[in-house]
Amino acid sequence: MAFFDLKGLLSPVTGLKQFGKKPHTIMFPDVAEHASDRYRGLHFNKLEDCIGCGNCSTICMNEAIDMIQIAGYEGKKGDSGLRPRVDNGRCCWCALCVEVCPTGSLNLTKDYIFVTPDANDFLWTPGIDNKEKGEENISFYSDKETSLSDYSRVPMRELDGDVRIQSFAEAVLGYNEEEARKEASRCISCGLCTESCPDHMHIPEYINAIARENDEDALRIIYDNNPLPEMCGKVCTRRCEDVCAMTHRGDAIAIRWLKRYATETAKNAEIIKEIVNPEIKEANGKKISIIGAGPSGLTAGYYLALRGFDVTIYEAKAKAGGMTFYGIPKYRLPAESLEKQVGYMQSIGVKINFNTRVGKDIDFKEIYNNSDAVFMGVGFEKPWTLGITGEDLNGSLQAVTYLDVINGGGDMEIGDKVAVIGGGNVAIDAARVARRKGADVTIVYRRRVEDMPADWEEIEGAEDEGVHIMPQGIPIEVIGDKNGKVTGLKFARAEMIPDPDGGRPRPKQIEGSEEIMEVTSVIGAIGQEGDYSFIPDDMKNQIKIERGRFVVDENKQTTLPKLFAGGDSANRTADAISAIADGFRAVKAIEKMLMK
Amino acid sequence: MREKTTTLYLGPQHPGITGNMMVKLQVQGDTVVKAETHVGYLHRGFEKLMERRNWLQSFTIVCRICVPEPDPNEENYSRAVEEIEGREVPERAKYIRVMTLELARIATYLLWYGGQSGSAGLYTMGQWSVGDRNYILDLFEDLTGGRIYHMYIWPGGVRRDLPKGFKDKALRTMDYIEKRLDDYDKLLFENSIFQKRAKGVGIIDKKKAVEWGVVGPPLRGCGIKSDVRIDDPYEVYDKLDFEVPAMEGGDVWTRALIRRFEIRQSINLVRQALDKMPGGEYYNKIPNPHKWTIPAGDAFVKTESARGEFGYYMVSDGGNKPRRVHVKGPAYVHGVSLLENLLEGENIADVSFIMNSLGTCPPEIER
Amino acid sequence: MYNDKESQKIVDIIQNYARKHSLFILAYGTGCGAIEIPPTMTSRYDAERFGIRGSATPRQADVLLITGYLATKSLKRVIKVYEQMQDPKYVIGFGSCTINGGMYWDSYNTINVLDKYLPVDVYINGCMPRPEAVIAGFVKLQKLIQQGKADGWDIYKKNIDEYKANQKKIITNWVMPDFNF
Amino acid sequence: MSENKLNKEQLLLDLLKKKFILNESAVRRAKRVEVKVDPKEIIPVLLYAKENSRYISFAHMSCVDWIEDGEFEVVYILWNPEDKINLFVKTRISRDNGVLPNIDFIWRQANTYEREIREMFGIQFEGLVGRQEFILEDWEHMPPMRRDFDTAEFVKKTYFKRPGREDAKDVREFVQERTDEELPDFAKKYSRD
Amino acid sequence: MEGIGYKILGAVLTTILAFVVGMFYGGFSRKIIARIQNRVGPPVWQNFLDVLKLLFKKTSVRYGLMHHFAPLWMITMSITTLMFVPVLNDGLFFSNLNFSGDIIFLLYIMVFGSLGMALGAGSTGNPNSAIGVSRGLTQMVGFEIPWVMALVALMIQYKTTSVTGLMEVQSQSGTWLMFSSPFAFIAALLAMPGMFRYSPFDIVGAPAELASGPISEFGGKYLSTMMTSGSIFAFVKLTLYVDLFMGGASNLIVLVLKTFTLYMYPVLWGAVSARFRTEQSVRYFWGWPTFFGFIALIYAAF
Repeated sequence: MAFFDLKGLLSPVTGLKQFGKKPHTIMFPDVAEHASDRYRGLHFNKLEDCIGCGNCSTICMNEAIDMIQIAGYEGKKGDSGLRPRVDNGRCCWCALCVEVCPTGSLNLTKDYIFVTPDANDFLWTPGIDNKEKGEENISFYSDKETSLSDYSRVPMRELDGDVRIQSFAEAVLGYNEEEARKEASRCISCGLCTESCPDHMHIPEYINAIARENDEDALRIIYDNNPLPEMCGKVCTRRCEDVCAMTHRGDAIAIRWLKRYATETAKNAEIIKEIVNPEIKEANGKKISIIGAGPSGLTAGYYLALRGFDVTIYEAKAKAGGMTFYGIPKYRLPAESLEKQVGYMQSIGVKINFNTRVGKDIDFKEIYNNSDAVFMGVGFEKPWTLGITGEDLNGSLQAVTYLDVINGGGDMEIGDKVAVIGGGNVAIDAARVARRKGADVTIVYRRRVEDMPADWEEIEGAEDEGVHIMPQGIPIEVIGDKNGKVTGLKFARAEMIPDPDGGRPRPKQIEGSEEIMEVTSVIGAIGQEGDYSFIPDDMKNQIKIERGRFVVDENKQTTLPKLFAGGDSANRTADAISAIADGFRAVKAIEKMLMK
Repeated sequence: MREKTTTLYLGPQHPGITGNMMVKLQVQGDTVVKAETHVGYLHRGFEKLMERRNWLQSFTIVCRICVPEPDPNEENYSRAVEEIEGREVPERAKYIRVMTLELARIATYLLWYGGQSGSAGLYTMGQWSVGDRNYILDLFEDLTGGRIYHMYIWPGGVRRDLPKGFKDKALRTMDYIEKRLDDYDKLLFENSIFQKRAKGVGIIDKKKAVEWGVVGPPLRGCGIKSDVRIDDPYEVYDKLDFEVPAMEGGDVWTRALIRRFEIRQSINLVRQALDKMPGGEYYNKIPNPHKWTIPAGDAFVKTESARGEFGYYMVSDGGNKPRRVHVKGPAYVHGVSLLENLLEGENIADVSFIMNSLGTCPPEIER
Repeated sequence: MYNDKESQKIVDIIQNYARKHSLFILAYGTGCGAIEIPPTMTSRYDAERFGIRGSATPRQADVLLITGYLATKSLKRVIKVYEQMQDPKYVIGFGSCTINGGMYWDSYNTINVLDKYLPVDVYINGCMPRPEAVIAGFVKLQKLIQQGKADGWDIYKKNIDEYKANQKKIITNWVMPDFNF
Repeated sequence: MSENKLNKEQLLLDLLKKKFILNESAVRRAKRVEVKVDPKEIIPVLLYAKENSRYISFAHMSCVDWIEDGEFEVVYILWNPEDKINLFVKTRISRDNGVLPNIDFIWRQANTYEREIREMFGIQFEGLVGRQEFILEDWEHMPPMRRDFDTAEFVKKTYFKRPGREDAKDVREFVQERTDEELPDFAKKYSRD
Repeated sequence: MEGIGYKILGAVLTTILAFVVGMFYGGFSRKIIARIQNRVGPPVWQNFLDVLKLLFKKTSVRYGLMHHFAPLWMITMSITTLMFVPVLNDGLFFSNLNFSGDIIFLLYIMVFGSLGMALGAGSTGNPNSAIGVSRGLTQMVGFEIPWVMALVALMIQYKTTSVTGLMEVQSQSGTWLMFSSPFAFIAALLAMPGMFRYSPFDIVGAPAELASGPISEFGGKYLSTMMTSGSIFAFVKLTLYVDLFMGGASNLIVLVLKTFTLYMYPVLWGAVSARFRTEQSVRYFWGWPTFFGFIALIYAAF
């Protein structure tokens, strides 16, 4: 130690010069509080964007977020109607809730001062309690890029368009295991999809089972309320995907493909039976007859059989599946797939009488009287006609008939240039089948492409395969030659007129725009209707039918107590999954009615 | 002749204790004859809680293990997960991580300036340095959205890219802090009274340092060149230019000098990291956190924090939650048995002085 | 001297004014929140502007800051410290942990709801509350003191049995006197 | 290329293999060697590593509860500052009455780790001195870091919860109610938690 | 009669003056230190609020008689000391009770307050207090030596043992004693921070080690009394220094100017210096200050 350390004494004294400097103290609260542009403060929820998926609540390890009902938000399909309420006695400002919010409605703001003597104040609802200046204060948000939700779907492998048209081989190849796990792991398990599924399948659970590498459990969960899952996995209209939480910023989870993956892991009916291994109740002696082995009839048959009923299905055709067999082309739904599923049903005791047309081969009244309950899933068989001149010409045919023949194993001469009229799935199916038969196909549709009711995947698939689509074309006349053979289609161009009532725009013919397209066949695909001639007239009076459909209550019960109906002939949505849902609901009602 | 021994409880409520712990001292006059550390006042059972939280949720909890310097925890956690899972981290993220860690080091050293001088009665130093530390925290706020708990470094990269204008602001702040460090030197390091207090107090010799597993600045203060950043380089430390100081002495004064050198070096490292930072991705996205599983395996990762080596031992059983995360902070070796040993024979006045110089931080002892 | 209401009111006003502007906080960092106390007390935010200063011993302190979670081992000491403080005394709860457990809500070693064990006058929310929020909390406390509403110490005395029962539920080995005032 | 790099690691492993009975051993990656030994071999292996292989630094010591196997796995991690290699020495003991040797005469700081493991897992170390209570105080229950100690259950029993949050709904159940969906019991484990 | 009444009134006024000035000095010093520390600091009247608040605090601790007695003792001693220190040069009003030989009395009585505190602190049973007291007494031994030496030197040099005597010396010669006997002044000046217990000599109540040291167990009214006594005592000490070395003051403004300037010295030094350990501070006092004390004695003797 130095004897006298002058420097050590004087150096610190230089610190006194700070006296002359202005203090850098922030004079809060005289000046407003500061927060950076990325500050993680209190929450703000854009209530209109929020879908109440509860993902924020789930990721919160502190259980700080409750989902509660709020007046004014009733909930609809794709929106649970619940909104997050934050307990700031738990929140740790980690903002994981923001990072996982699939819609981006939940954000953090620059506000952070929350001081109160009453601890109960800390339970508050973002978006309501800070409505005034919450939104402009948003500082920490998560956009599509930073979000922890994975918004891009694992792409589905498909055959190329030019390969596809060579045969009726299945166009979509399905996920392999790795792809399925990856896709399944995108799901946030909110379960909002279940509401828009007519059958309310347990979607989050089976996707979760796939994600956890337990495909057998997934299959078991799927079979809980859908006996034709493989069919659904291939051709379902998948309303679930329309409301998927992921659609708000990206691609919906490929629920359909995941279902398909899970069901395809069971290679044949025996394996399905082994995996699902359903509990079959003891026979209870009640006899149920089902008319039509379409999706609704098969569903009703399967679940009734499981519940111990004696079930007989009467099917007019040689194969089960109804429209799904005869209406859907084989490149979408191979026959073996359906046979596998039907085979499984038969193996647990569902009896199907094929080639038995009710009303012809067997009397409806007889069935009705001999059964404890009757379920009708007869569907729509009779196609609508176009209602234009020349429709009866040779070469003018209906899509349903055409598909029926092709799917039944037959063939039909259509020539090499085909016009398909209509924009639904049936039209596309017919077009793509015709394409596979070597024809040059043009789809003529009254409205725009985006108005087509068919699945966008189908439309794209058709385009890939070289199907031409002519939107805004109104067919006027089918032109034939002197032999009565179709030679062309006269049509007019249409312009879109906005609907005064706010509906979708309507096509209006442009005067003088008529053209003639040279074709060898015209396939009409503008809809079908039911054929209820099998019901005797005296009974028909007792059954209420409106607009071509049986009127049923929520139990699928017609006005005759013993008679239930489902499927296309009873509901307006007219797709396979609704039919399955009808069947399932009818089963519950029948069980309730008979097993009191 | 035996003097009467008094028992003195230093803490848990005591202004001189770093954090919430207790040192039970047996004193004779002003001299400590026996010291016993009592910890557990901050025990939260993090490791148990992590068993209940999934891989992402656990990430938010680790930063709470060390309050003054949370980033090495995040870094360790992320790196352990990445090692088990084999997840790649983009180059840019690595640079951002290094910058964050060095900023955290600067902030911690500034807090240390306050603690060390405060325990020596020089409160002005603390007012300056802790006040100036806010400028670093402002940077953190801009970068991460949080002042203290950043929750920024996460498995796969960092949470957000640098905000606009961050580089300029960071460089300006670095210049400011560097200028202020000269003031600090004059007030603290050239202060004869502080020198008198610090020299020859709390001496750890080389042999003892190895035997007791001393880490960080105290180890380098014993003349051993040891720094995880050099020994087992992580992120991009091997691409940056810096040197590890080592000085003989082993007393509080040497440790202070080491820190004084390192804070300047950290400023330099921040500049380097900002300068060399490449463009591109900053984040290798993790899958949906609800369904994120990590293959079975274990990893031990180390990070050099401001107070020494932070180690994480992590075990995964293949599920969506960690099987075990065991945290070892520098205070774990410094704050319990070494402190007890070191305090014996020292003056009561030097107890908190020595604790500060070792960087004792109870939350990481008991977690 | 004069026992009428008017003069009592004036005394109250003076008394509350003095109390409000001179808050000695006990230097006891019980949890992570303690990390934001130094910035609050030092030059950038400078809480001393409000007459807030640290006090080393409970005897001289007015405000007990529970800076976050309380481990059961700490709780015992905090209760002791609280009871050593002289009336009137105030408790400020920092962060989520004091309100409903915060992020340690499922930890076996931390209490969840502070006001079951100690009366809390003001809660400052945050994890951790940043200095501005801490100052806002103090300002709120000052307001309450001026209005005479910060009476946690009084409530504690009145409901001592309930508090003690709750405390003893956690602290199994109760070696200190039941209460020391 | 990586073959050459792992030379030092392999060398160490060969040395240890020659000297001791190793249950399992591997060079996991660069800078990381792992050996598994019986509990009684712990002290010889550690001493050998310290004295003969310059593993002078005791980096970490940890314990993992493998409740499925009924065993605790205790890991000693050593660090060689010259070769820059981490050596993991793992050993397994029974969960019920496992006893391990005390190693704090080799490295002094091991004392802290052992005290913590003793308290948190209930493993006894032969001849370990130091207060029994390290972190916890008046703890009368199962050592908390054991897997079968349910902290959430314990909290529910011991501490309070602020009321007012009972009206919270589970989104999945709420939608289910609205749609009459009946979720079979076996599927419930796949519902989100 | 009138004389006594006048005296009593003067004494009361002096006490109030000392209290107010002392308090404001405390407030100013906090403000100035705050500015050095780059911050705004509390209002200058903050100390009044602190004292007032502490006065309103309820007290529930009882450690026996000495505990009660210590603060009273301290304030009594402060006021008593004040009574023997002439505040103004020749103002009748503030000259109070001085008599020949009062320097020796002052030397004695100035220690007395600390002793009272020591007794009170000892009775609380708090180990921090006990250690603080022993440190305080040790340190007192330290700074008392140069301080006493300086005063003795003055007394020898000017052959008077009263403060007024020394003041007269200064007013007659026109030179302040700090110039005429510089060594004594240096010794006294170097010992002064010890008397104020500001850093670097604040080990007695060093919060980082001993909580508040001797006053650990004193709160509320006790602390309030102690703070009052402390500010009076600070004023006394400053006035005494001014009286002895800086020629006293002819009016209050000069007094305030002189004392405040003097006061800044321990305050500013305290702001930028670290704390000595007990033995270090004793070593300091027995080093240069004592050396200058010796020189002063030698200078005075010859």
